[in-house]
Amino acid sequence: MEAAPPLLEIDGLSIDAMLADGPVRLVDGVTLGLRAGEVLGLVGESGCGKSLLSYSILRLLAPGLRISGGDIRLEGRSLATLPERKIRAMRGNEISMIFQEPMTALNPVFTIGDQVAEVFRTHQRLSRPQARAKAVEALAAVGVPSPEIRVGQYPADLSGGMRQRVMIAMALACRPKILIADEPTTALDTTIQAQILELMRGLQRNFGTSIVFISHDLGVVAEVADHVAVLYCGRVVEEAPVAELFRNPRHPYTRGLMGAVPQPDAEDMPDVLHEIKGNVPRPGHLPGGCRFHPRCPVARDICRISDPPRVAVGAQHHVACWEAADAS
Amino acid sequence: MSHEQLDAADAGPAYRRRSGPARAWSALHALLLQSPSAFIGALILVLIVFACFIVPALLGQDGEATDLLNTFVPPVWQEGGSWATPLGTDHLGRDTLSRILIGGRISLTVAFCAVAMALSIGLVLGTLSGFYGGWIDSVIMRVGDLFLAYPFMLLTISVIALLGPSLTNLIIILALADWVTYARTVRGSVIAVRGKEYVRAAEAIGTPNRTIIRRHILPNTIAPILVLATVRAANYIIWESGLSFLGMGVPPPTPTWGIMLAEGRNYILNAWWLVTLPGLAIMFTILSVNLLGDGLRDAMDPRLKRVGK
Amino acid sequence: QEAQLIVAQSAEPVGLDAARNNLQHSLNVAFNIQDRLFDPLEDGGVGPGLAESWEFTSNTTLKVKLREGLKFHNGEDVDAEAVKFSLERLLDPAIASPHAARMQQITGVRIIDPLTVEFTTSEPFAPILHLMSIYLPIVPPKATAGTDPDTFNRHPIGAGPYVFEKWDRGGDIVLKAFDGYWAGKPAYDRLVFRTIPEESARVAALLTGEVGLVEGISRNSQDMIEKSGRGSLTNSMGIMNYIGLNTYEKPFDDQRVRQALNHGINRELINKALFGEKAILTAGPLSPRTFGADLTLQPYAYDMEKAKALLAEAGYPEGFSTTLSYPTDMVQIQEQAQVIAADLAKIGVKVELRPLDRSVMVEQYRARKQDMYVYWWDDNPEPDRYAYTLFHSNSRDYYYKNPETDALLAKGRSALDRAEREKIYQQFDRKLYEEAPWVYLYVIPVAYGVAPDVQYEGRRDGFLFMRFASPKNG
Amino acid sequence: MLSYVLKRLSHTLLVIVGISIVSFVFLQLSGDPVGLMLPQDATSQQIEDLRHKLGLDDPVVVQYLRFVGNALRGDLGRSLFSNEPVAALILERLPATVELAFFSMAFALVIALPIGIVSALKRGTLIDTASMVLALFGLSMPHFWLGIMMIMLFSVQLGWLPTSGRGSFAQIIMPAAAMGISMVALFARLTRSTLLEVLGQDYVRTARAKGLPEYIVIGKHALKNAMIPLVTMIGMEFGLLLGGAVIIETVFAWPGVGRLIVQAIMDRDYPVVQGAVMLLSMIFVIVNLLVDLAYGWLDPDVSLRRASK
Amino acid sequence: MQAELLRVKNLVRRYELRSGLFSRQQRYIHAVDGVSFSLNRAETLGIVGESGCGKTTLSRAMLRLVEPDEGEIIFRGRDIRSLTKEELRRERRHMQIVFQDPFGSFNPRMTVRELIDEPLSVHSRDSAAARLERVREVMAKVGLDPRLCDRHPHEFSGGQRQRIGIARALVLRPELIIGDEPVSALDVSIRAQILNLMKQLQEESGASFVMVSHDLGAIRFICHRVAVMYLGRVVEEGRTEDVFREPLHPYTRGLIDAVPVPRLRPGKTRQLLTGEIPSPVNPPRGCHFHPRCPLALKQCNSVAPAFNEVGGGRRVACHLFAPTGGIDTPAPVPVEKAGLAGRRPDQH
Ligand SMILES: Nc1ncnc2c1ncn2[C@@H]1O[C@H](COP(=O)(O)OP(=O)(O)OP(=O)(O)O)[C@@H](O)[C@H]1O
Ligand SMILES: Nc1ncnc2c1ncn2[C@@H]1O[C@H](COP(=O)(O)OP(=O)(O)OP(=O)(O)O)[C@@H](O)[C@H]1O
Ligand SMILES: [Mg+2]
Ligand SMILES: [Mg+2]
Ligand code: NI
Repeated sequence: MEAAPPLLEIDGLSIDAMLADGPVRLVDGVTLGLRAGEVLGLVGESGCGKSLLSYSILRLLAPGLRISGGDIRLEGRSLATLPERKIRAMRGNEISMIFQEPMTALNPVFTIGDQVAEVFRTHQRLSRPQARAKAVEALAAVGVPSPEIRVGQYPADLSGGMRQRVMIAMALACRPKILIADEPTTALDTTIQAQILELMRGLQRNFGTSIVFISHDLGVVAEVADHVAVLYCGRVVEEAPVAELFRNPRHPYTRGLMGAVPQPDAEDMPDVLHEIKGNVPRPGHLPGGCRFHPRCPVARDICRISDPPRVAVGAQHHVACWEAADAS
Repeated sequence: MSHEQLDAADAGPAYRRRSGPARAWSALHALLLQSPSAFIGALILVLIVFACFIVPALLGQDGEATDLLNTFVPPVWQEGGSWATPLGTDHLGRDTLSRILIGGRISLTVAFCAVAMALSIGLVLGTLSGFYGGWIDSVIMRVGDLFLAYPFMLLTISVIALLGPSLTNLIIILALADWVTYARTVRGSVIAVRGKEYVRAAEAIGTPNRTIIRRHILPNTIAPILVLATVRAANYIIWESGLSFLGMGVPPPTPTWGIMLAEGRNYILNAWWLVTLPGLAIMFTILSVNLLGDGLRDAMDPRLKRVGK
Repeated sequence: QEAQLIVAQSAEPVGLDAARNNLQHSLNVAFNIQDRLFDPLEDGGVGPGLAESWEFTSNTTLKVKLREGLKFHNGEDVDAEAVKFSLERLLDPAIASPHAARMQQITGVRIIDPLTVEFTTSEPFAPILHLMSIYLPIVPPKATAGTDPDTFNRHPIGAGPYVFEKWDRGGDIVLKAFDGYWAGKPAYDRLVFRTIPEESARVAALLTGEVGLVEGISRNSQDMIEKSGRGSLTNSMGIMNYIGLNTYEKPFDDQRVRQALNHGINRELINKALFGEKAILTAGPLSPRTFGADLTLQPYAYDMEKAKALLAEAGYPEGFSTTLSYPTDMVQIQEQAQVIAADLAKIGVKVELRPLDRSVMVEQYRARKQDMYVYWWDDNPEPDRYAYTLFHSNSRDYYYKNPETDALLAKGRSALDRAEREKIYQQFDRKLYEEAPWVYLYVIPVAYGVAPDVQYEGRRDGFLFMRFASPKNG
Repeated sequence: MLSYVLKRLSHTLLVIVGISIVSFVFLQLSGDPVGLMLPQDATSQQIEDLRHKLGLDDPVVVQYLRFVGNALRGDLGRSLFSNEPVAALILERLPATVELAFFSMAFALVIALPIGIVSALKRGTLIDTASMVLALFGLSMPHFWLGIMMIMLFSVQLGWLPTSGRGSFAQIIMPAAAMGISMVALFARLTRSTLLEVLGQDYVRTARAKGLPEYIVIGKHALKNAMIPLVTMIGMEFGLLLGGAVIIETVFAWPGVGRLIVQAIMDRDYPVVQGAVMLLSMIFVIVNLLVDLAYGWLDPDVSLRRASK
Repeated sequence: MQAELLRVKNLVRRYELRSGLFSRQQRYIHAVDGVSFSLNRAETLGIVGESGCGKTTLSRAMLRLVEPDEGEIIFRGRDIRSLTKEELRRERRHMQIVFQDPFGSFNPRMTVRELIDEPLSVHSRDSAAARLERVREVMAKVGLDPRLCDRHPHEFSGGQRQRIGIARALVLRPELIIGDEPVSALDVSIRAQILNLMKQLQEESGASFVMVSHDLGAIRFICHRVAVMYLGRVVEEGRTEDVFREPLHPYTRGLIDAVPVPRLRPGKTRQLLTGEIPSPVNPPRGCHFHPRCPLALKQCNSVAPAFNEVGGGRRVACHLFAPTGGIDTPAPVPVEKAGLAGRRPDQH
């Protein structure tokens, strides 16, 4: 049922950290696709490589990290081999990004207006006043009240939610094809989070922006995403359209995550939460075989020895688990 | 045994608790890995300390013996040099080598004692200031401002003029002029540590203040202070030489590197070794101390760690 | 083309009025602006200055005749009126002249005619000519009286060879030649005094040709200048070093101990090693170049055995411990002190060195807190100038007192006959040679460096009378 | 902001009062100037008279209050030696001092900033190590020694620059360089470490994600933030330069305040020392006040941050 | 043994702000602004609210880790605020706190044993051996291997560290344990472990718990009763089940509605709150919530609503539920009936 080719393809991407005592693999053979106008949700616990994945798309990996395998393609063009100049022209223009921490992601010593206008000045080569006017428009578009005043303010004068709106305005300034949102609501209050999620949904609806939406909260991802990929220790363990995933989670980890979170609006509360035992292993100290096996309630011998293959278990539903592999 | 405990147990040798010298050695080893330049610095420093503190004792020299019949003997590799005085002699016929070694002992002692003294004052006042805040803090910090604003050179010169030049006075002055730097740093890190959750936790438990300072605050402020101390120690060696230049350092005949430079400067053209050699000694020492300090700083600064933790 | 001479000194003058300044660096400049009645000569005598001639009309009166037609820089006449004014001003407590004390013996000054004055002294006073040749600058009465003394100190006027032009504090003092000077306009049109405190920098400035004359160069730099071929040395001024002893206290109250110390220092070797044998060893309190020194005296010989024997005789067979203070503002003294301490250690006298800041040194000296101390005096041709000051109990009794010496010094002052006077001082010299209240050291040479294109002979008193300088080869 | 400024001003005032007391006490302790003012053969009556005339026989408190009262009227007294007004003496030399401080600072920054930036960007490479070691060399050479060496090389040997004095631009090069070189290491290392810290900040990543060219990311976003601690340091060092240039002033015969004061201390010229210390510390405090206000421009968040400190 | 362990009455804590540019008067942040509640033995009280509403300040003020400005804290029948420093220090053994940050709340230089032992060494006279025994016992209880007791905290994972924190709180067998967001720094998969552990320990030990969190799910899972805070004040309090099933205060309602809803559960109506949380320095007059309230009445912007009992142990601070209301105060009616649900903000 694969219709049009995806807008953005991540193909077997691996990322290594170059440590003193050798490279450590942090992201391992991730394959994902983002179709035009779609919201792709990425969930996973802290440290599973979500951010690295998103940075690698824009080639913003920190020094000491490098892409050690695989490819990233935008409309068929490989981004991994693009010269620095070209990729720079693409950043903030065709692909933009929002980060988790609205408090620190804005430069404290420049005004909001300056920082938003910078995007126009860089990519559209507008003059200073033109860029400023556009900045006001962009802020208004994301629901910042009285944007003419805000442009003259510094980030410190704004609340977290407001700053995140500024970040979004900045990211959307050039109407990018793809917006990568790396945990855009994690640092925000629940009521503000709901507002921002609403805004993101509006973007997708109104502009058809394709979004990669990253979160560690399955609930949040489920609210905005069309398609969800679950990451564990640098690997995609399950991937499916959102409804399918919730109806029919196939990976024990996915099932565990769903059961582990008490739902405040659930009809009744269990006495004991379903827990995933053990801890997330540290990169470089991963268990052999299936990475999840030490914590897996249904682990078998093969899980300890051998990596499960990625298998399709339904329309656009893929799982990497021996149980599912055997079943199909 | 549950799996998570297995994890911790398997975490690898680096995590295993060690004791005593093994631990010190592994710290050194870690330093070497973390920052080779710091290691080199430490190595040179150890060599210098050994040379200055052990060697002259072995040779039984004090660097003060004059020999007017053999003045301006060049180093041994130059024409007219002699093995009796491998690095030559000065205008009073004193042996340059033993003077450099003894001088190093004095210079290093001055630096070390001044650091120790300034650090103790700074540690006590900075801790009080940072921990108790309020008027104690205000008083200490205002006094500190005063010391900062009082031109250091003038302070030094006034005190020396007052007390006369001597090794002890020199140390006192350096400490007096510089305690503020330590106090401010200590205060800063005490305030930072004091704001840490684990200090709150100790308070919540009902741990008395004294215990909190001793057990929680001091151990966690000492690291940045040590880094500061290394760098300042290097400065003191330079300052000492500056004071000697103005005739306000350690009184002769005791040699210090500063005095040797100051005395030797008049012979730059006809006896180059008199100023060049102690100059090199200063340079190497300061270089190594700074390398060590920088390395320690980098090694202790989690932000600069190569491994994102 | 204007000829300019730049003179580098090691310290900046405090003020430029010779009547109110005492330090050599100040007087060096001031003397070029303000002239005196007489010119001091190298043998302790005086030559004519603003005065053309003079004579003692009695034991206590001196008549002085001025040159005719001389003007001050501001156009006032140099006349008897001016001389009287200048002396009275010097003695006026209001201007607190440091020289006033030295002129106390002058009790009167009388104008005989516009060009003749007569001085009266309270008693016969031999050093009067010499003192006036240095300490009594003649200043224009109207301008001086009409100016605030401090302003005058910064903008002095006189009848000297150079006219004051400007003084940038910390920087240059600029003078220009005075057409109306009695000995004719000096050779250099402009004279600049510059302060360069650091010796190496001073020497460097001479070697690069930036300055024409440098003051204050140590023995080592002297070698360097000579070797470089980019400068030469003037005749030396002398600095007479000595070690004072506190003869009021043990162990220095014993003459044998004092003599032992005199025997215990190897002056020859020090001279050779530190001064290239250019220093003059002294036997007694008077420098061999000073008028009245007994040249037959031989310096105490270096003799460790004798020194030890003398110490044992005095009851110190094992020697003793003591301190040696010295001021830090002269490098050479520091070096000597170290060597001296080493020498004395060999005869069992353990000396702790106490380098003192100049002012502390003075304070402790006055408070009689020193056991042994190194000090110096310049190698002045006139014996009264320092001998009276240092050894007469009227002026000081800090460390030594002896009625016999007092009597000799008083006699030396009032003996107007030169030959008789010489005998008195020789007697004094011998007396103190025996008594040894000091450890006698040497007169060390302090030369000036001169650029190749400058012609200048130095003076023993060290004063820079720059009218004697002239460009070479042109 | 205003209240912050007022508070800072009141601190400043407090410090200045403190300084006046300290310097007064110091000089009281350090001895009597009268002996030095009179010739060696002065009588004790003369000494007494002079003491009385100068008011030195009044009680200490009276002397202090007299000093403060006069100072408030802009009269810092007169030099005991030259009898000139202290304020004039100092102000006469201040321009030279400020000029030297300014040029050495400029020299240090012109060299240090590029070194710091390059080594931060090339962290851990040979360039980083080499430039830092190079900067350290500057730190390990005593001022006077460096100065003399420069004179020997650039004036005597090469004949490029005049040895000393003030007046032309050529004359300021060597003193400024000799003094600046020791600050190069300080500034370069600070630049490096703050820049490294800033480069790890989220907003730098944001700037890159916006597609800004690297020179804007570093030159605009990173540098402005990195300037903040640098400006503090510059303020402090500038203050030190004003009072601490004695040695350089001595070597290069630079007619600055430092030498004036040292001479005054040696001469026990109370009023000059006191006045100069007051003036210098006032300048120090004011410079630092200005630095703090400069934060307002660099860091819009400053008043907030201070308030929460 | 009386049932009530802790009663907080009208607790106030202000933070002073440096005064502004021209203002002479001192300005304050009213971080906790007149909070009252009580806690029975063996009961768990949840305190929820958004960032900056004063949860942390409240939990610390209860233990006098920050000094309250006003109010009473009756703990075990004594007013904590009247204790001297030394008495308070001794009283601390009965009340313990678990911190949010499992990384920052341990001195990195101490071993796990030293950490857990610290309260014992401060408060008990037991021998070192007896204390060690107790440490091991508690470690085992919270699911840590006692053999790891000589390790340093950085050698443990976040979840394990939070277990250390709990062990440290439990080791003195306190009667009151306060958890300030004890799970919000933990990974989703670990969070469940700790929540289960805390619930189990609370039931076993019979201690009372105060659990502070912004995580509604966690609160609902663990707590018997819950208090909802908004800008320093409690706006609603009641049994957890009641509050979640039928939130009365419009803010509580908005808070619950803000919980993200997976798309597969469509049709559920939600009421998104608009606007930002106002600054606590300058809170709105009257009811703090009124500028964001979809149901605000006339008097809401001038009169602060009283904190009224509305039956069933439930209290609400809202004019909509004032018991004997003024003219336009509706009677306390269930929310659905009031037609609240499904209203859009723009209709208001
Ligand atoms: N510069 C780096 N050098 C080495 N390791 C790194 C670096 N940056 C990240 N890592 C490691 O890579 C792993 C994945 O990091 P990443 O930031 O992608 O996680 P994440 O899924 O975004 O987690 P979170 O939810 O905490 O943001 C982590 O274990 C982290 O420690
Ligand atoms: N030490 C302090 N000084 C000044 N204001 C403070 C201080 N501590 C807290 N505040 C302020 O008091 C208010 C309440 O803070 P508190 O930390 O109690 O909130 P919280 O509900 O715990 O928030 P969070 O969910 O962010 O932890 C906040 O506005 C905060 O800025
Ligand atoms: Mg992340
Ligand atoms: Mg909190
Ligand atoms: Ni197990």
